[in-house]
Amino acid sequence: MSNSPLEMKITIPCSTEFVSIIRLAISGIAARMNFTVEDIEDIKISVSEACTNAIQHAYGNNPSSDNEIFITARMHPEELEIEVEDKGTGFDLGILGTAPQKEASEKKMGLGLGITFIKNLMDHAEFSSKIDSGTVIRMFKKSPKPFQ
Amino acid sequence: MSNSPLEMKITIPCSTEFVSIIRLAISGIAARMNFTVEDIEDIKISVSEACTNAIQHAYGNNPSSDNEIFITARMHPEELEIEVEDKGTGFDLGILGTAPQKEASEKKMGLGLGITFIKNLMDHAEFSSKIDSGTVIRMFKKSPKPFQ
Amino acid sequence: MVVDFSVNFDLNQDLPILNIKGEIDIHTCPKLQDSLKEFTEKNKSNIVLNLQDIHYIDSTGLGTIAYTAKEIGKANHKVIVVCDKPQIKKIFEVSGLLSKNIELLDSIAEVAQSKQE
Amino acid sequence: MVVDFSVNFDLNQDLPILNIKGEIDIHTCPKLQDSLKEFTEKNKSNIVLNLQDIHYIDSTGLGTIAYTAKEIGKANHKVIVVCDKPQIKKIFEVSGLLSKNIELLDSIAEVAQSKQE
Ligand SMILES: Nc1ncnc2c1ncn2[C@@H]1O[C@H](COP(=O)(O)OP(=O)(O)O)[C@@H](O)[C@H]1O
Ligand SMILES: Nc1ncnc2c1ncn2[C@@H]1O[C@H](COP(=O)(O)OP(=O)(O)O)[C@@H](O)[C@H]1O
Repeated sequence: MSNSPLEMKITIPCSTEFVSIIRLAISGIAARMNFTVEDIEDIKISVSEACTNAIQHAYGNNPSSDNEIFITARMHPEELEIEVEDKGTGFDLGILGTAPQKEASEKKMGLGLGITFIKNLMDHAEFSSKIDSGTVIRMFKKSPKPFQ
Repeated sequence: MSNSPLEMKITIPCSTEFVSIIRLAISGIAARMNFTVEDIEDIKISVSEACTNAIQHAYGNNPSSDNEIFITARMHPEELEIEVEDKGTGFDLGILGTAPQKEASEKKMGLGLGITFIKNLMDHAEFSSKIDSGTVIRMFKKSPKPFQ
Repeated sequence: MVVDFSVNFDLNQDLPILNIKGEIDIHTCPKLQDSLKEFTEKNKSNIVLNLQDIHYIDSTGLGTIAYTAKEIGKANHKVIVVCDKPQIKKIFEVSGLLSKNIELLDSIAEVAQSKQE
Repeated sequence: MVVDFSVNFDLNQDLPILNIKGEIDIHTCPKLQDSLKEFTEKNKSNIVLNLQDIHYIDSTGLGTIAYTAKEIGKANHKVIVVCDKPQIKKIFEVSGLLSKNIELLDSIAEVAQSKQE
């Protein structure tokens, strides 16, 4: 057996109906890793919010099979890592938490909650984004008992 | 919106624990396409059997993140197409249904039922396989009402 | 599994109740938005959102509830969310959304009670 | 969701009952194989497989049941599968597995009845 973590990759089009399917698949992975029901909820919401952001912001809510979202789940021995990547508009990470961003979110009926949830509900999250190139969010949650 | 069908792609390692996750994801897709509960069961089993075959036969039940299985669901307006591909041993399609194959299946505690299920439970299935290169199974099920 | 999403008004109660079933996310939220908009245009009163049959809500759902609360708050009305599922209650708490015009109660029975107090 | 898989013997009945819960597939099947092997090595009798709490079975599960039936069939014993879920019953039917020593009944109650007949 190779030493790299078991990895599941999912690619979905930028289309709202796929987000619940990602939640199903991610719950399945998390359950297999013996996460508690509460942890599974936290992971589900975080991944779901990242996908929702990609649909709403990266691709301007323009459902198309060309605009793809890439989700990768890596089952490390002691934690689950999930990466959500888009090749959309990207954004200036510096705006997060600032007043202009809050205002912009509210205009779109948002609350600036997506990233707040990810930061609060996961153990750790890393954001990277490049204008016109896309965004990658990597999030981590420690598993209750070592896996495998 | 582009004209190509919405497509969801999943890549899993050759490892038994991922098969139930594929079933979850595929049920989600089928439910979104308004398939009946009975049809969803048929699709679930067929896709699951194709993945099981890839794990057992293509990669000799050798769980590894290098041995990958590729599942693609294409949501056509009137049918769901699912492709299950492996890059494993491949096999001679001519053996299907023959006595030597039945015997070989039984040795491995199998019944030669996997492909029987796929053929019986889906509307249509296409098999292609090449020794040392891999196997692709494409299966189709008409949706009850046109999708989208 | 993917559960059907539905929104139904019950106007035969003390307070109008919106019964919501399924998962509230980016896909189903527009339906909820439409129902709430239709309601707030016609009715001027507090509103009860019954989330007892909801097993998932995300930031788009919370945004929609916050927007409704803001709208009906102009006339000093409030949104009463009914939900006893710990995972959903947690999301409301983490969101920091609960305020004097968005209230979270465990049961429909408590709505009547809180009215009398 | 992914449900836990469990196998439990109940030997305090007329016939030994194996209660199986969860999904039987390539991942969980080895556990079922081990339990059945352990059983058939120790016991010489008919066996009831209670699949009422099974919501999925695949060809590996059927293969395991067929193998057990073959083993205990040598001593003229049979496997009685109890299941009333249409989707599971359908799989048994499509498989062509049902034979004189693999019987499919709708309930545990029917097992006692079929014994008396
Ligand atoms: N994947 C993304 N692509 C482009 N912009 C993004 C992406 N994710 C987040 N953003 C930007 O960050 C802001 C904050 O996101 P979030 O916290 O989820 O709040 P909301 O979605 O409610 O606005 C968004 O309004 C958007 O401008
Ligand atoms: N993906 C695959 N790669 C290699 N061989 C395969 C694959 N799928 C099926 N086969 C071959 O076809 C035979 C029949 O498969 P199947 O009908 O599923 O029965 P069983 O798995 O019970 O043997 C297998 O025994 C195997 O030899």
